[in-house]
Amino acid sequence: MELPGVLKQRRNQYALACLFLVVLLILWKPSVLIYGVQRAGLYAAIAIPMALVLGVVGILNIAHGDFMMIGAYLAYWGNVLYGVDPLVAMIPVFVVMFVVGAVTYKTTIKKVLDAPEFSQLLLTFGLAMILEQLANLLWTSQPRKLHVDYASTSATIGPYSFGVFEFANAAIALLILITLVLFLSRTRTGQAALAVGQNPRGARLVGIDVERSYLLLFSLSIAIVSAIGGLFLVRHSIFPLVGGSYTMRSFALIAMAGIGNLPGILYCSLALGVAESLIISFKGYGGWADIVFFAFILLVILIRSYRERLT
Amino acid sequence: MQILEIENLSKCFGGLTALNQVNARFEEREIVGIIGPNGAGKTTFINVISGVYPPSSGRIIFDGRDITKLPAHTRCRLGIGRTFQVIHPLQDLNLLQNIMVGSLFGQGNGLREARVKAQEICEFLGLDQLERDTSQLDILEIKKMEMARALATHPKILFLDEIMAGLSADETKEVIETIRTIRDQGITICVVEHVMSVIEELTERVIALDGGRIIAQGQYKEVANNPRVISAYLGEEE
Amino acid sequence: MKLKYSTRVLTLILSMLMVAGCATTPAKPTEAPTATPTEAAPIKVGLIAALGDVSGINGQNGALLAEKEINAAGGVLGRPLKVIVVDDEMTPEKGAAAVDKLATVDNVDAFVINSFSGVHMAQIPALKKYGKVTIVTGAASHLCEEAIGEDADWYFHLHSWDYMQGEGQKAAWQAFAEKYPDIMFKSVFMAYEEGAFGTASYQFSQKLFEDIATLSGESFKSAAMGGGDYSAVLEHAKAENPDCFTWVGYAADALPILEQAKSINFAPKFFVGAPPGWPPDFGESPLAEGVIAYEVWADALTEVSDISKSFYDGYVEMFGSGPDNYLAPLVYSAIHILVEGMERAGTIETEALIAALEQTEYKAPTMEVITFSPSKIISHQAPLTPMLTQYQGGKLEVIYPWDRATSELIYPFPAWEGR
Amino acid sequence: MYATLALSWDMMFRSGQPGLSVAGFFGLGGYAAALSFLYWGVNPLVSIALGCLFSLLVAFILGLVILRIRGLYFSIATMSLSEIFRVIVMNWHRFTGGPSGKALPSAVFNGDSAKIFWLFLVLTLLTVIVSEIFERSRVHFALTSIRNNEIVAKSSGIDVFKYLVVVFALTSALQGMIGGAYAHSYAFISPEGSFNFNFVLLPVTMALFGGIHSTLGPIVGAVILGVVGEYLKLQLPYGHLLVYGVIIVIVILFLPKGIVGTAKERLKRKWATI
Repeated sequence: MELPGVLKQRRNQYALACLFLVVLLILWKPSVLIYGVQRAGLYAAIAIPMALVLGVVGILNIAHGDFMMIGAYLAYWGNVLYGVDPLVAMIPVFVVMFVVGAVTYKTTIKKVLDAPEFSQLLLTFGLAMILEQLANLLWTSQPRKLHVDYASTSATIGPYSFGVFEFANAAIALLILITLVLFLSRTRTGQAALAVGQNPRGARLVGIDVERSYLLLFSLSIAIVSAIGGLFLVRHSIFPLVGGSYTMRSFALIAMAGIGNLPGILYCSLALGVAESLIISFKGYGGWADIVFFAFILLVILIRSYRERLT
Repeated sequence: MQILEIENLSKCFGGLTALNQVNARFEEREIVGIIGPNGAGKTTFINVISGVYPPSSGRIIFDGRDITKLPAHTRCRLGIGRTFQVIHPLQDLNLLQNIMVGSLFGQGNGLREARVKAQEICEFLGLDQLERDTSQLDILEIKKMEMARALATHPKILFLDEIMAGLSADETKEVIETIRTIRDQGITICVVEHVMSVIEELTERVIALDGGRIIAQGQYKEVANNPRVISAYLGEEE
Repeated sequence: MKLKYSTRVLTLILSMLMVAGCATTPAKPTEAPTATPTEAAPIKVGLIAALGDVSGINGQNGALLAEKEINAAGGVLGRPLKVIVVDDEMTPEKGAAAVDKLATVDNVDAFVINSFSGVHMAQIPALKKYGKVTIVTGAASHLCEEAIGEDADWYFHLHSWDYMQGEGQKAAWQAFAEKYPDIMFKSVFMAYEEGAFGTASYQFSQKLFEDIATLSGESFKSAAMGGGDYSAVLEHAKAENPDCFTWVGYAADALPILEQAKSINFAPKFFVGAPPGWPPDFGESPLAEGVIAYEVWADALTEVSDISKSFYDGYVEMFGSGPDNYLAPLVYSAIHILVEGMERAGTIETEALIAALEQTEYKAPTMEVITFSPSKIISHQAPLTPMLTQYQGGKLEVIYPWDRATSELIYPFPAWEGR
Repeated sequence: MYATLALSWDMMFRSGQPGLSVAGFFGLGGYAAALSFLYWGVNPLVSIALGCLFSLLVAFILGLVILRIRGLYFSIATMSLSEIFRVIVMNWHRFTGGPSGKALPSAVFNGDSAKIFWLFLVLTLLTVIVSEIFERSRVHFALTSIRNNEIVAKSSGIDVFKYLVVVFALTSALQGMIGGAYAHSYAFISPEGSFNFNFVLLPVTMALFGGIHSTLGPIVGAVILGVVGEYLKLQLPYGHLLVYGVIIVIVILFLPKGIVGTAKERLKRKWATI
């Protein structure tokens, strides 16, 4: 469907306004933009695979962040035992966790697809608990951190020095997004999966193997988020409960972008990341960053719901 | 006397105009039919009148009162009752309880009164075994239940959205009789139907919609022979 | 028919609640077992710790080691010692329930409590109710001290209160200033985690450091709480260019904060960390070199003290590796102090035991001689002097106090280039 | 205590709206009760009622704004509110004690755990009674209709918004009440302790475990999970939470409607075959 001209115009206006703000920020506090983008990259990278499962399979995976934690531990041990670089480890982790995701799907998720929404939620909550406790038993609550030289690579522009590694977060988030969008729109399997997400019954009627699509997407999501664990490990300490807060954040981001809107997550992460960085860049206001995060989300959801009511 | 008057009613969804400057009047104790091809705006018409959607422009006057800005539940209490095209049983309530909902909230009855009232309506409609779950009902019973729930709100005007769909010929006949009886109790009826024979048999006046506009109005015979109506339907079949 | 059903449901609920109530209400303390102790009946000490956390595990290990040593040496008052451990699950209500369970079901003779402040707060009402001798090795919040009040003579605190930690640190810095006159210690920037732990530390340091240095600070969200971005705090610190940068957070913050400091090229002359424990692999990072830590325990102590060495060797023998943090020697000491007190009193009668514990002069593996004296509110506080330690060559060396020092201070903090 | 939270959550969920603000109102009520006791010397029991009222008021006002939102978005919105409460409390040092929290001079009933237990039992009973009143009055019809189909509910004369706001305010008030009692029973309140996400996850788990949309389900869930949890802890000091998780997963796989729901269905089937 062709977009009506008014909306297009308004979009342009928004874009212009954003650009203006960005320029202002660069002039005023360049570090805010840098850190904001870095922050946003991580948020988006973790939220996108979750959105995939929520949007297509329709399951809110509470264990999402915990899979990342497991992935990070795998990368950690890969490094400690075999000297594998955590970024390289992302590949084997992806493969291993794809299988783990598939097994998880086959043994548990598949059986609750027809159950009420909240039973599914509880199931993944149980899974989250199992993963966290398993990690705690195996590896204790002691936080672990790898040291890799490139983690603190820095760049200097004029008087500013800043870390550049975390741009990798943003790059990877973008990469994941583009790959996924291409996968969903260009390949047969992807298109099938998308169709399943929109209308499972209809998809079944036209001969799409819904089961297989679900299995594929769930495993893919687990594999991606686990692989991100390797990336996460480079700059963060890991411990059994590390994933929980990212699950919550991802969920919030998805709600803000709207369920099923993958690119929207990127914009929302950016907006939130920059806004948060802006708040904490004022000395003494760091404690309020969380309010910005949640108030922003609340506002977006509210505005959207009111706008929907008006039409 | 007029019960419902609609002036220049329009409804847009984004860029799509579902209703375009519709004017209509409903007399008391009248049975009116609304016809039109799929997507003509029939269900939107009911939704806007019953308050599910706010109109984009225009006025709705019910029983001498402007209800354009009132929410759905208030309209219901004032006396606008309706059923739904897609059946919507409240699956966690049983048959009787489904009907009680209408009486409890539409009429503001207490639990005991509502129960009595619901039982009366069931008797009138020929529903029995009232403790059954809605999943155990057949299609006729569900349609009757929907009607009963609407009736229990004690409406002055009742909108029936494709109530005959999926019913056998005998069942249709039975429902037509029931609708007449309801009218005889003083309730204005507006039926949206696809089945032309039903419209012909039941209604006193027909409104034909296409593309959100009223294209014809009047006796069934006139409307059915109206070239615009015929082309609208033919256009659909192509 | 319908009514009957719902009444039945309601009765069912009620009866279930009653049953649940009986299960959770503590049974009346049974006095029979202790009233006539037989020769073999063990003396029981209840330990409450967070077993889901490394601090609790270490505390438990310390207690088990002490138990083994004491029983090997013939037990207490001719009876064996038994340590009963209950997990507080790091939640207040479970921590409080643990007190009730140990006091009534197990009928312990004394408590050793290794819970965090938030959990400990909830335990205090229950502890007051039983009034048994209690040695607390966790809980630094001054709020706990306020909640305990001055009347609780059965309460022995074997951990610094939050306001005391700063005092020790200040003393250490003053000693340094005397010994090395060319050291600059005039301005301090404190990055503290935004929770109770960090905020309290900052508030008390603010008052304490007034006369020796200018102190400013800012909070950050600890990685342990889902944060982990220190960029803004570090930028602000860098802008102020302090002589000493101190961060008060958790182990999970340790390496990331260094990495981010390096990436913005922020290298103050002192880089100090004050987490409750360090990550096990911290020393292995080249970034750790020169980082100063306030510590109560360091493995290096084994080089200067036989007591420390025997504790460390015993620990390694029993658990395969050395203690991860100071709570192991602390709980270990608590059990020993308790047992020595019982021996001195010749009984486990509360009053006599309290009197005996007041006489405590225990040489702990932390090289501290532990005695109890009044603090701001409570009457039995063991003052612990924090050591200043520094990571040197991948190892944590003690640099202050002088009698425990294993190495000399490296000053200033080495530059980031080349590591 | 968890039984009450579980039940109050379920009462809101009967309208189909999955709120995640249990911890928020729990904490809010706790703070209102503790601070009114601390600053104005209000009797502890009265202050618990105050906590309840305060939560009611706040929930009512916020409900007016956010109850236009539905489903998962409602979850996020309520969760955000909880977090916002927490951050405000944490940053309002002078009044709330900031992150360290506030200690009360003494626990209610001087910490007599038997009396505290009875207090909680009374509060639980109160919640059960409210829940039963809901179940047996028009509220039950309203909430069930809204959950099943909001448009049908509206068109049948139900003031959906009014019911949602009232129920949201009432259930939040119950949560605030329990929060107040909790603060008083341990004589302590802190943001990390009171706004803990556990106070959302555990009650929700219990309600779903026992069976939703009834009075009995959440209570049964809370009691069973509570007892199982304690038992496991005695048996396995280390891995008990792991086993707990496994149990949750298994129950969901085999009893998708919760314990009470499944039991009811079994009974019904039996009846049908006879």
